[in-house]
Parts: sequence; C-alpha cells; structure tokens
Amino acid sequence: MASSKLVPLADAVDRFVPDGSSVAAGLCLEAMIPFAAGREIMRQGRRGLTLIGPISDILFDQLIGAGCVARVQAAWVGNVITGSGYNFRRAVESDALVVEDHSNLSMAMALKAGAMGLPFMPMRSALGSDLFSTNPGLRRIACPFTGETLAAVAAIVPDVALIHVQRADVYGNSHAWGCLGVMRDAGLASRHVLLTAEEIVPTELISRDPNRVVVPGLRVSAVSHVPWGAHPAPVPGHYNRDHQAFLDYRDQSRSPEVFARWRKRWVDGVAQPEDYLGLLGEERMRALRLQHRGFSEPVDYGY
Amino acid sequence: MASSKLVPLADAVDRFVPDGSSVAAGLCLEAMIPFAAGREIMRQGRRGLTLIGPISDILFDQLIGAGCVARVQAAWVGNVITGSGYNFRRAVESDALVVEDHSNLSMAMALKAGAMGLPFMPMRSALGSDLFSTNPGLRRIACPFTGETLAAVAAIVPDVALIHVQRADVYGNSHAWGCLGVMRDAGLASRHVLLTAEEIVPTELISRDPNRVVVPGLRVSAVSHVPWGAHPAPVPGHYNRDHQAFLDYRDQSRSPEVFARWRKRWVDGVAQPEDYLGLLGEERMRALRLQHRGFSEPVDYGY
Amino acid sequence: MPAYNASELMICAAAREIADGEVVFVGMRLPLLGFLLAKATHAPRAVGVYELGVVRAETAPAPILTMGDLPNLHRAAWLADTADVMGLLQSGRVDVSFIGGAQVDRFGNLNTTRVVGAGGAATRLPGSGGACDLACLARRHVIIMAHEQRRFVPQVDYITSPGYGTGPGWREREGLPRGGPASVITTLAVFRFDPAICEMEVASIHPGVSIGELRSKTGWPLRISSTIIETPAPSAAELAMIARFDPKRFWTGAAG
Amino acid sequence: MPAYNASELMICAAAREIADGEVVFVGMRLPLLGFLLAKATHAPRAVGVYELGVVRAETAPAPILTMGDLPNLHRAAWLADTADVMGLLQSGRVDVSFIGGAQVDRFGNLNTTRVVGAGGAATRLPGSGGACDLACLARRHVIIMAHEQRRFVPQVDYITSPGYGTGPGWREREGLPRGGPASVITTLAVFRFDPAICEMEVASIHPGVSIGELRSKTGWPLRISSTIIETPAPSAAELAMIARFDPKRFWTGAAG
Repeated sequence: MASSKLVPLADAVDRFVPDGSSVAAGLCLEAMIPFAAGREIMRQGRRGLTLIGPISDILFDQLIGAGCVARVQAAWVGNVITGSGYNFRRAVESDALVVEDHSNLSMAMALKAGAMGLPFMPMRSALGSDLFSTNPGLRRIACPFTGETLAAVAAIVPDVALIHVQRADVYGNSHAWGCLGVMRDAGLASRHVLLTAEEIVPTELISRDPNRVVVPGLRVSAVSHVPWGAHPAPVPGHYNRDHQAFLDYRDQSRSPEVFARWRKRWVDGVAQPEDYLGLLGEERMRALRLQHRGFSEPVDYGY
Repeated sequence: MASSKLVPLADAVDRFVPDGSSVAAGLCLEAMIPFAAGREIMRQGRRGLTLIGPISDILFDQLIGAGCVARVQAAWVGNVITGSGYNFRRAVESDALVVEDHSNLSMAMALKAGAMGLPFMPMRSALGSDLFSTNPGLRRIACPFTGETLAAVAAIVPDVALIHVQRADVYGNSHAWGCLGVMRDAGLASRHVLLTAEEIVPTELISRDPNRVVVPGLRVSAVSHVPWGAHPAPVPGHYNRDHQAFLDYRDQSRSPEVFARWRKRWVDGVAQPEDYLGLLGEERMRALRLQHRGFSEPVDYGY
Repeated sequence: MPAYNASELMICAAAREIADGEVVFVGMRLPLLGFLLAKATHAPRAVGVYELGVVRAETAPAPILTMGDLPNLHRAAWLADTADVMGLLQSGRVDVSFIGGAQVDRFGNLNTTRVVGAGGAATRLPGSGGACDLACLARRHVIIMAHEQRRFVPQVDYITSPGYGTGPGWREREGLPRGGPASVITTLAVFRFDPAICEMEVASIHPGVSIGELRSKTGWPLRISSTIIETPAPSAAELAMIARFDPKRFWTGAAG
Repeated sequence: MPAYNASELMICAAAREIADGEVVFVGMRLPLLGFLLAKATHAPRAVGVYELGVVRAETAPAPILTMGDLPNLHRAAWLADTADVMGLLQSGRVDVSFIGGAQVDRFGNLNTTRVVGAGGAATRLPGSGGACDLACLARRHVIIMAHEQRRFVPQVDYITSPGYGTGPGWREREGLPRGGPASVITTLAVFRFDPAICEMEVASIHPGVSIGELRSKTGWPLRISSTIIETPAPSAAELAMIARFDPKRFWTGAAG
C-alpha cells in the first residue's frame, strides 16, 4: 500500500542533500559510519554543508578536505586510531570552517531535544568548560525546582540524517543492531532520513521484530542498497573495522596534495557503489568478513 | 564472577519494598504489569506506599483497596476496559489518598529526568490544563533560547521499580520485548529494580542479544522466577490478556466488602506464586496461551 | 437501511475524520474501531500510533480490546518507548487524535479527572492518561462522548485536556504549540469549531434527533451551522466491517 | 626485572586506579588496556561502560583497537543508546573514568581542543568527544598523558575537560555535581590532588626519573607528596597480559 522509497544512492543524495544542508552522520560513533553516502556527497561536489555528529571518525575530515563543509557541530573530529584529522586542522587553522564545540552528551541531548520536538534539554555536563565560548547552543540555567545550576543545550534539527543499517525494506522499515550511539534520536530529529542498507529484505522480515527498528519507516525519505556502505567502519553482522584503511588515511591526508590523490582514487574514480568493491578487492573483503558468528536467540511476538 | 540475585518473590518484596517506599509499576502501560509482585506487597501488608506509573490498569486499584497506598503519581488509574477503579474512587473521595495528576508524557519525562540524573525535563504538554493544580512537579518556564513557554516536569526517582520481563539470568541481565512504555527510563531512574521473570535462562542466552536488554543487569537488585507473573495482563511470547479477569474485577471491587472477598481468594489465600496457577486452572491458562507464533529473525553479533 | 446503534454511527463519523495517509494517535474504544474502519475503507495508508510505544500501518491480525493486546504488537511497524512516540506527537508529526470525555464545555475543554455533583460532592475519574498530551500536541483532535446535559456543561470542573480555553488566542498565550479540537462526535450530533470564536457548533445532526433534544441536553446556548446536514447513517458494508473488528460487540453492544 | 616501556608502566598504573566491582567509563588507547589489565588481575568484577552505548562485564573475546570494534559488542551486557549510558554517568553511577589530554594545568584542567603555540598560532585538536562529560560527571577521573613542558602549562589555552578550575570551591560554584581528577598518570610520574588546595602533587615517580627532570618538564612550581614512592614497575605477568590485549603492540609499541 505504501510506495517504494528505494532509489540509487546518487539519486538520494541529489534529492535530499542539497548545497547548504545540515547533515547528521556518524551517529553510532565508531561503527556503521555512512562512508558511501559521504563519498557520493563529495562526488556530487556539494558545498556549504553543516556537519552534525558526536564522533565521525574520518568521515568529517574527508568531507571537509573535499570542500563540502562550511560548519561543523561535533564533539570530536579526527582519526580515531591515529588522532588528528589533517583536513579538519587545515580548515580550522585557515578560518575556512566554523566549529561549534560539543561534548558527546551535549550532542546527544541536542538531538534528543530535536527528536522530542523541544527547543532545549538540560544537562549537568560542560559547566566550567570553554565549550560555551564556541557553542551558542549552550547556556547556563537554574533548575526551576531545585535552583541548581545546569547547562541548557539548544535543539539540533538536521535537514537530513545519513544512517547506515544492516537491513531495510523498500519502504524504509529497517533493523539496526550493535552500538546505537545517537542514531535513534538523530533519525527522529531530522527532517529527512536517508538510509543506506547492507541488504534489502522483505517487509515481513523487519515486521517480525519491531523492537529491532531504531528509526521508524514513516520518518525515512529514501533507502539505497549499498553493501559495504560503511567500510572502513565496522557493521555488526557483516564486516569488521578495516584498521589499515584508517592508518593509510593518516598519510593520505597529511597535505592537500596527497588528499587530492586519495580523493581521485577512492571517490572521483568510483562512479557506482559497486566499483568501490572492485577497488577494495575480494581478498581485503574476505579478511574483514566475520570469522566468528554470534546469533541472537529468536523471540516470539505471537498472539 | 558476579553473585546471584535470584531470590523468592516474597524475599525480594520483603527486602526492597519496605513501608513508605515509592514504587514504580505498570511501566509498559497495559502489558507486562507486575501483578504477582503487587499481590506479594498486599500479602505482606505493606503501608504508606507511593505508587508511580503512567497507566497501571487495575494494579494500582488493588493496592489502594488493600490499604497499602498513601499517595499516587499517575496519569490514569482505573480498569482499562471497564473504566473507573472503584477502590481508587473510594480512597480519593474519602481523602484517604493523595493524588498527583500526570499525563503519560509528563510521567515519561519525569522518569526520563530521573534516568538521566537531571532534576527536571521540559515538555510542551499540560500547558493550559489543571494538572498544575494537583501536581507540584509541574511548573511553567521560558525556553532559555527561544523564550517560548514550556512546562517543566520535576524528576521522579522511585525507590524501587517492579518490572516483569520475559527472561532473565540470575544476575539480573534480562530480555524484554513488545511495547516498552516507560520501562527503560523507570528502570534506570529507580534506586532498586526488582525483576520478575517468566523464565530464568543461562547468561549466554541474554548476552547473545545485548540490544534486547532494556534495563541493564548492573541496575537490578533482585530477580524472582514468577511464571504467569503478569497475569491477567498480557506478556508477548507467553500469554494473552485475560479480559474476563478484568471484567470480573469490576464487580469484585464495587464495594469494600466484595473487594475483601476478592483479596481473600486471590491474595491472602495464595501463599506461593505457584498456588496462584492452581487457582487459575490449567484450562484457563491453556485458553490464554499463544495460538499463533511469530518468531523474530536472528541477528549476528559475530566478529 | 440496515439497523444500527449510536456507537456504530459514532464509529463511522470518527472514521471520516481520518484522511488517507495521515498519522493517527489512536486511543481506545470507539476511536480504535473508527481508525480500523477508516483503514479498511477510504484511508488504507493511515498509520496508527499508540502511547504504549506502538506504531503500526497494518490492521492487527485479530480483534483487540486494548492497545496492549498481543495482536496489536504482532508485525507492528515499530515497537519503541512511550517517549519515542510522544516525540512524534510533540514535534507535530501526528495529524489527528481521538479523546473521550466525561465533561466538555463550548470551547472543547475536556474533563476526565474530577466531576463535582449538584450537592458539591466530587467524583474521581481515572484521569488524563495520554489525553492531555493529545489535546495539547496533535495537529487536531476529535472528541467522542455521550451527549447528556450533565456532560455538556457551561464550565468543566477540571481541564484535563485543553480545548480552546476561554476562546481565541488562549492556546497561544498558554504556550500550546498547535492544534485544538476539530470536532466533537456525540451520541446525538457532530460539532465543529468556528475558528473566529473557537466555539463548537452543530455541523450534522444524527438521524431521528431533533434540534430541541440537542438544546435540552446542552448546558449553553447552542450554535448551529448554517450548513447543517444530517449525519450519514452507516452503510451495510461499514456495519459488517465494524462487526469484524468488534465480533463480540464489546464496544458496540446494546449499551451503545 | 623484565624490560618494559613507559606505555606499559602507565597501563599498570591505570589498572591500579580501578577497584574491584567498580563501574568504569573506559575510553580508548592506554586506559582501555589498563581496564582490561585490571579485569584480568585484581578487579575481575569491574564493569566497563563505553560512550557508544556499550556496557560489558566480560573482556572482549579478541583484541580491539577501538571501542566500536565488533569483539567489543559481542556478548556485551548491554547495547543501548549513548544517552542511556550517559545517564548512568550523569546520575553518579560511574565510579571512575580515564581521559587523555594535550595540555593540563596544576588544577587538572585539561585541553584537547585548541593549543596556542609560542608564536600565537593556534593548532586545532580533535576536541572533547566524551572527555568533558567524564570530567564533569564521573565520581573521579584519571588523566593519562605524555609529560612534556609544553603540555604541563601554567594555564591551559581552552578548558575542554574541567578539573578543579581555579581551586577549592570552583566546581561547586560552576554547578558540577561531583567528581574532579583523582590522579594524573604521565610518562614520568603519578600525581594525586591535595584536597585542601586542589593542586596536583607527585605521589610516585617512575623508576629512573629524577625530580629534576620532572621539575624541568612542568610549567609551574612542582609540589611533591611527603609520602612519595617509586612507581612499581610492571611484573612479568602484567606485561604478558598487556601483550595479549595488544598483540601487535599498536598502543604499546616503541613510540611508547
């Protein structure tokens, strides 16, 4: 009865990530990062984006290096296993990028406020820190009941959330599992949700376990089928983290020149998501696939 | 390595629900209501309790009728399919009970504040209503960013949450599925969590699906094995709602005299949880068991 | 014309309040049946949201009496926390909701908490549940209740679920972000609200009901729409479908 | 005595900060290895919490480099939302956490956001991540960092993670509900804080390090505990266990 939302990733990005959008991504922090969607944004040469997320590993650094980004609202931007993100550093140090500093909790609460339809949320973090100096979405308030000093975090309502999941149907119903980070609240907060999925499955496979749905289908605008769509980040049930790719990226981003070569090879040279797998190579994919399985016990939703 | 928290229900109630406790229950609203724990509280003659919950179907009415309760913080107290709760009405109308009126959302936000370690949460509901007249935990505030009028809801931190789940291990790790209501936040908010479980299972069955854990084991104080522990409320995977029991209860609670008979038969006459099943009878249990199964698709947490 | 009772007529009227594709906060009793009827007729793409944390686009596979009944969870689109579905509501993503009531006034303020009798004695009712939230936060809400003089009062004894308060501008002043009652479906008539004065007026009158009866059972001077019609009676097909959703006539029995 | 490097010594010192049964907000790099070492030795009942939304009581079944690595999710005790585990932290249920830093001052204020060089040019660092939250909200936190003069400064350029601010009473005045740094583990020494003045003092000095070296690499007049000891060197058993958790010496390699 509903209509299909399944479209090629290029179409989804073209339609739902225009220039100037605010884009939430990296919402599970270190896992399930939507790297394929990020590459498509670079390929389409998007400009003036605001990137939103707690910790995106190197995704934000890539988009910043490609010139797509005007502003970042994040708790941490870099390379999780090597430290600094060099494109990010260069952009900030040359005043090419506005940064609003968050902590993981302030980002979680800003997105929770967005998800709940509220203009702010209170928290007890960040008090005494200099996050207040760069982030206009932080203020000190007094609790209306106890008088205690609290921090208030302004809601963040992204234009679009890029979310990678394990399996989805064509209507945007999906299952995600593992560490969920701020995925649930970011998906609910955003005006559009663009799903990339390892597998497209029949609706009944999703509806047989409705507690496994993290972002409900009615809030999803587009679904794209992108196997290995989070590589080099890990995806529970599918593949491990490709640590070598993150180590390599450190060297591939040290200067604008080497980054341009990285971009040519891994982004511009890859017209279709399938081509990326060819570039990656079967041997590398084999090494990343799960070696030990760990299946859940089914549960019964009968009546 | 951890030590077992498995105890008989009578011991759990004796230890964790002393006179004067604030007790959260009915946290999934109409399903998985901890009726067995409620009966044990009546059996032990607890006094001066504060009951906390959004909609508890007839559980709160029973505890009020048994004289256990001094105060109620709830959105709705009655019999879901027949309307009024007669013990509740009698107690309020004779000034024997203090009621703080909530809505479902204000209760959800009060418990979320408790779960998040915050003294309050904002919301947009209740404005213009008379809930403010009975509930000192509601105040009007201005958003520190937008200036909009909002309602602030004071945190609720129950002394103990009574939570019924489908399966738990002896350490308090558990799986719950179905409609979850405010179970997650109430469990996290409360000083103690008392679990009753349809099944006690090996730890590895729980840890094979850690996304299915709603309240983490480290926040659980006691686990009791109580099959049919939510009857007459439904439990996904186990049994349907016993509508007739709720219809019967309407008549069994119309006057203090008939309620005393109900209590004698269903509470005081039932020393052990097992005895309740005998009273219920195999035929009735058979009619309530699931007729149609609906199993979830497993997911893989391998590496 | 097939025989029907007031409950069945009200269910049909409730179903008509739902447009195809809308997100509906469903509630219990007659509204639940109205939602199921709408899904089975003109609004197959309507999505139901339940305060327990349930979202479902497909009709439950077996009749249900409460929203927590297991067939309502089976193959749901989403089973989440109450706070998650309340977030949909609070952020304006719920189009229409339904609320029952014990007392209502001309501005659609609703009381389900505490009624003061003629002698001054108060009767305690169950309270808000989610009703206050729906009245505050849905894009529009529909009130469904029995039409009796003691229920249609000049002023409710307690505002559980805000309507238009004291009239135009009140909701804005109180901080309510949107909404307000769109209609009132009673055992005698359907009312809608004149936006200029925020007061309910008779939009359609049920077959066999007179304006005089309506006036005598309403505790304020009744306003009548210039375009008043007769409420359409249920069709045989609608009655058959209602019977399928309530096979034991639990909600549509003789009591009506 | 077995050979070891500064990283291994710091891991052993970090492990000693964890008591059995404590709830530990783990973090990355050396603290992660310190937590695993503590679990394998004196604190088998310690529970690890990770900001991705992970709680686990058992050691991961394979070595991990990041907290999101799949072995860290396998058979976890709880996989939830970041907000859920941050709720544990904010409500005071996390006993100890670990934080790295680029700059620290005598009051334990920590900077991982922006460092201003001698010439006035600013270097941008990755930022807080969860560090600010841990420093604000854990019952106590432990700082782990390299000991260099440019890092141990009179005043940090940006307070990413609050320590004791300007001294006694500052955290209370700012509204921080509890906590503060308990110790600082560096490549040269372990510091603890004198509660009377909230300033760090040398509690133990690593084998082979002189007080003079410490003073020369610290940008303020150094305070030394009257009970100063030598930091215990790692045992062979500890080193073997660290090697098991970091088999490729990713974090414990020559760079130290």
